[in-house]
Amino acid sequence: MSSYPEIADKVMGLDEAVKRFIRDGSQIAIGGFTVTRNPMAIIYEIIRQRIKDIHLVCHSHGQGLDVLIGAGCVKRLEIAYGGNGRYAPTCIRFKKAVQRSEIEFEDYSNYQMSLRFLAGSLSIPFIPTKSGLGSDLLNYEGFPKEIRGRGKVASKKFSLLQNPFNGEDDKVVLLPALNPDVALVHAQYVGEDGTVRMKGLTFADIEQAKAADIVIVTCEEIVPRSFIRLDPDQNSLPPFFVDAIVRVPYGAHPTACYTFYDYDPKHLNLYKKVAGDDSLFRQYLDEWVYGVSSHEEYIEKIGAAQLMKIKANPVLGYAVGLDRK
Amino acid sequence: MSSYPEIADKVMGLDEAVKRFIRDGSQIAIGGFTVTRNPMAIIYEIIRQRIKDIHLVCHSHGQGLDVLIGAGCVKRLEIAYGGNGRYAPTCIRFKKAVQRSEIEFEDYSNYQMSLRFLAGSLSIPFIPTKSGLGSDLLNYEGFPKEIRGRGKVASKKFSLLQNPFNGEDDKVVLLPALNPDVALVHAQYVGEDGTVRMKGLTFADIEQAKAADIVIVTCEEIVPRSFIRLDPDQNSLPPFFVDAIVRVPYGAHPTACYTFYDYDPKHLNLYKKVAGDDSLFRQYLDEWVYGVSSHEEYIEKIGAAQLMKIKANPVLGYAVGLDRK
Amino acid sequence: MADYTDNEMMAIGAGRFIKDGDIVFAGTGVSMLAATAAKRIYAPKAVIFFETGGIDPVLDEIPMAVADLRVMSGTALNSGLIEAFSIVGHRKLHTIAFLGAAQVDRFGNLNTTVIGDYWKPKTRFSGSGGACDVASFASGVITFMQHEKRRFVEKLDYLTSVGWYKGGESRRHLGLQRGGALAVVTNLCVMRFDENTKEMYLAEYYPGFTVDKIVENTGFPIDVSRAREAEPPSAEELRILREEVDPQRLIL
Amino acid sequence: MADYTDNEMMAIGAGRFIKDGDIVFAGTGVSMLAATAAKRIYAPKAVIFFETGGIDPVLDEIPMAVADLRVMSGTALNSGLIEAFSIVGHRKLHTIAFLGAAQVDRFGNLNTTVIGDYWKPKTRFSGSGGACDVASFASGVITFMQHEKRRFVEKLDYLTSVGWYKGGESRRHLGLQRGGALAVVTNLCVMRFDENTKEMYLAEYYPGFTVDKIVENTGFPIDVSRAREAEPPSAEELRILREEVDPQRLIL
Repeated sequence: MSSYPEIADKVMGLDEAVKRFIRDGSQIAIGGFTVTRNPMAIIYEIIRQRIKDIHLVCHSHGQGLDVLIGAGCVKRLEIAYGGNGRYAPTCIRFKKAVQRSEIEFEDYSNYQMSLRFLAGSLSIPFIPTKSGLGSDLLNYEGFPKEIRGRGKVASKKFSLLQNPFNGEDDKVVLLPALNPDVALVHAQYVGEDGTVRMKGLTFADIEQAKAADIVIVTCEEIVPRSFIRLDPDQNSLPPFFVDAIVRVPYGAHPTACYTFYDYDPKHLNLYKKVAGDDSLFRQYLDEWVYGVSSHEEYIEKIGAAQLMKIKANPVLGYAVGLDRK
Repeated sequence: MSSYPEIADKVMGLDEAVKRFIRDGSQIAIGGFTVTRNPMAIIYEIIRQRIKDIHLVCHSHGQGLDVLIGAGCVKRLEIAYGGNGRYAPTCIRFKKAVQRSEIEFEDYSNYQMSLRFLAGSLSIPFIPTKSGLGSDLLNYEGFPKEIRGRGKVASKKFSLLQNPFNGEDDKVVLLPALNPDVALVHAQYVGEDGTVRMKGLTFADIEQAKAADIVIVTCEEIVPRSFIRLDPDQNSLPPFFVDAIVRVPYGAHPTACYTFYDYDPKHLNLYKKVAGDDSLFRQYLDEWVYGVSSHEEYIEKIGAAQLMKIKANPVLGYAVGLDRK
Repeated sequence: MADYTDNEMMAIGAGRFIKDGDIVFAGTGVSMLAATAAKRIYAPKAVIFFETGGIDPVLDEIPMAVADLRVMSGTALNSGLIEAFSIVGHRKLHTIAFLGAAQVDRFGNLNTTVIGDYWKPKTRFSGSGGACDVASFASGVITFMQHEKRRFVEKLDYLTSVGWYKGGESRRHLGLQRGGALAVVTNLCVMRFDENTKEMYLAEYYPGFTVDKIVENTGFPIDVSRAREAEPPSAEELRILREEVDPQRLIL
Repeated sequence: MADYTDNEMMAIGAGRFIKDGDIVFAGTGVSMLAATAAKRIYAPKAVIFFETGGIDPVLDEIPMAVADLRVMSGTALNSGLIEAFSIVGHRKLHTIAFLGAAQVDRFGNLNTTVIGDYWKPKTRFSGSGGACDVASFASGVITFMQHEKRRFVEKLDYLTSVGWYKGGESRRHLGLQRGGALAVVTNLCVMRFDENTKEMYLAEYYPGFTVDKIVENTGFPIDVSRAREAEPPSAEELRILREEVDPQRLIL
């Protein structure tokens, strides 16, 4: 069936990837950062399949986080930042969900969350930092006591330790490693051998993927083995970390994908308008998520004219002169 | 003087780099691994300037380590491995120095040393691992008690901790961070803006450079800013970590430099022959290090015919069909 | 009243703090303007970088988020979050961070998390992001604020990012080895911190604003004895800001 | 005597342990032959990688060190040491490591550091390198040894790399969650470890060698009750080894 024999057992559609690897209650890490390289296509598919009770682990996320929460898929959230740049200084559905006590949440900082993914990727149980000393991040626990130490919830938010290598009073914060059930990552390229190449900033995507039990990579394009192996210094993940590969051009829309397309100001402004109103937001989901049967159909709704506007200059990486207001 | 105005204050000769940044007793990390990308040219210059009492911190090193020890520059060594592939399963001068109690040494493993550099690069005081549990690495301290906690010597070789996030009896080894005085790295390219690009495997070079107070980069070539900035995903170190840049073609000889040249079997076999004999080794140093006034002169001694033999295929990265016996 | 906006005065006021060789950590909004203006006007050898990992981008167009593709274009290096935060705290670098906040207290501690009760908040904000981290590690932090009484408070609803903590030596006693709040730049003035007590004081008020107005809009007592009028932005500063930094007027 | 060398038999004997999907950690020398042979003969979907960070190289020429440029050519990824060691221990991968050693004990613990006193050694070796790490983390370790009494010892002069530690459940009690010694492949035979006691036993002796000779050359008592003669390398196995794996005869 697949045109890529070497990875035939890994290449699949969005629907199969979600069916096979994502369960109600899964702990999920999503790649990207605020308005860039969110794995939107598979997030929409998760919503369409009405996955529930997700435990989302994020550093700074925007569109993907917000639409998942808005659609009611998220029960539990570990987060450093929910925002979408100028389009939503605080993510709108995230804000509502916290204010209405609709989700359990635990606050960390970006570095703390990134270090927790790093620790998970290195198979070490925790990692020290000085970030957070004196902050209320260490005074308030978001999660209720009764869920501590269950499933993928850490037994403690953090632990303080006296640095054993320093005679002085020198405290460090130990952060528990994260090992999500699933990491969702959108990449520019996957080779026919399963090697992943991301271009531009990689955020904590690589640490998230290595920390996870299952890695689903959506990509703009599947490229020949000969190409991806010609300069392996540029590659991001070896094939054996990848469990599912889904080719989805524009799979990060309306967030950006370096060298392919910019974020879509028109769609993000539309989202901003609807997200503040429960009824409008339901209509938005009906129209843009539940109401489309595939990502191709979604892209068709965006329309060729808009795709041309956000098309990135492949050398500079972004859409030069794009009207971003 | 320099033809690179943007980095004029950083570009200098080997002699100046050593004079300005390396002292008797400095703690030094060297880049590369066994037979590859050792910063040999600057190591030879260190020997020529008769720097003493170096505290060398290594993971797996070969030629650079061995010649520095053989020349009597090293007082103290933290090491995982001293070997040179098939040319010296155990580095010969290193072996002699330990057997004759001529140096202080402390054994770690490769991962332990790499993690210690990583911790140093992240400005965290220590890092946990499970590697070493049950091993004599945790039973024997190499360094004498009286130097512990002085200068750059860690107060303890390691510390054991009960994992505070796990109820079970779950011990982890805490390793102290390394922050060397100086890191010496040989790279293929430095941009005219000071950006460093290494090709092929990077070993722990990047962590070592970020962990160090001073970074000296020797390179095969200084390349235009427009080249190094065209695809910054490929770069290894930003300019602000680099304190000195020395252009030294063949600066890693007789070790290899991916896409430029292979290791030099003829020279490594010569070294193997002389290293086992004190008198022959002194003659080797006289001829190849003290007796040459510059790396250009050293390369002239190697000769064009040999350089042609070890020349790498720039696409495959190594010298195809090289007689490596 | 002079012919420049609040954002322009703030960007220039903050940008003037930057010196050649500084490594400047920029967030979104005004901080993006201030960092870019600083590099183009006062400190051409400063390096602008972002928590997302983009180091020294060209910035031909102004980014609207720290993950904007424009922070990845023409950089020295595109790396990741861990690398970026380890740069902020690197002991060999002098790093200055620009942050924004919902609340600030007299010691320059910041809240970007929540107004009201933490679990049942009146208003939830984005959260720390990298703010707590850079506040912990940078050599100095400059914070942008709208100058309102409800934002300059006696007690933060949530302390997201540590400034001078409880004043005096308390920051160092926490175990944070350097850094602290350098300035708070508002739409009315520039506040700085006393060298010993680490309490906020009025350093410069912008032309057209009175010291009284600033005191009125600050929710805790401030020392105004060292206040002087700020230099207004020069024509050249404004030209660069308008024509080179943000010609599309996305933030200005 | 059959027409193959010790190294050939050892490479084939060890290579037969590798299964499709295994992630194979290879060192220098015979282990390089065994890994390459395994992939070309028994397990085409195995992935060979090196502690230096080279993952799945083409290996048109055999590397003579783990930092040889040939481990960087045509790989899936060129990374670093930290990445490589985190792969060895990754819970979703089945990783098999090939190691060499100067001494081994009955529980498969290894010494690659020193003979004699640690501080005043008779012979100093290269040290752990990555051996201690992969012995701690890999799903299984296969060790290559020259079969001599002074190398198969009751007590190691230095325990560099943990096998089954003190036998039984002792490895797990150390806190090492998986792995252990899978086999010791020598120039005479293949040794394996009892499922319960974790003691070394003779599993297969090569054609032409007697059980007695092996017992004689082993410095501790071994169970030989499960010994059987090994399958000699086939003509095809030898052809691949000689013509494809190491045509330059650098290691063979």
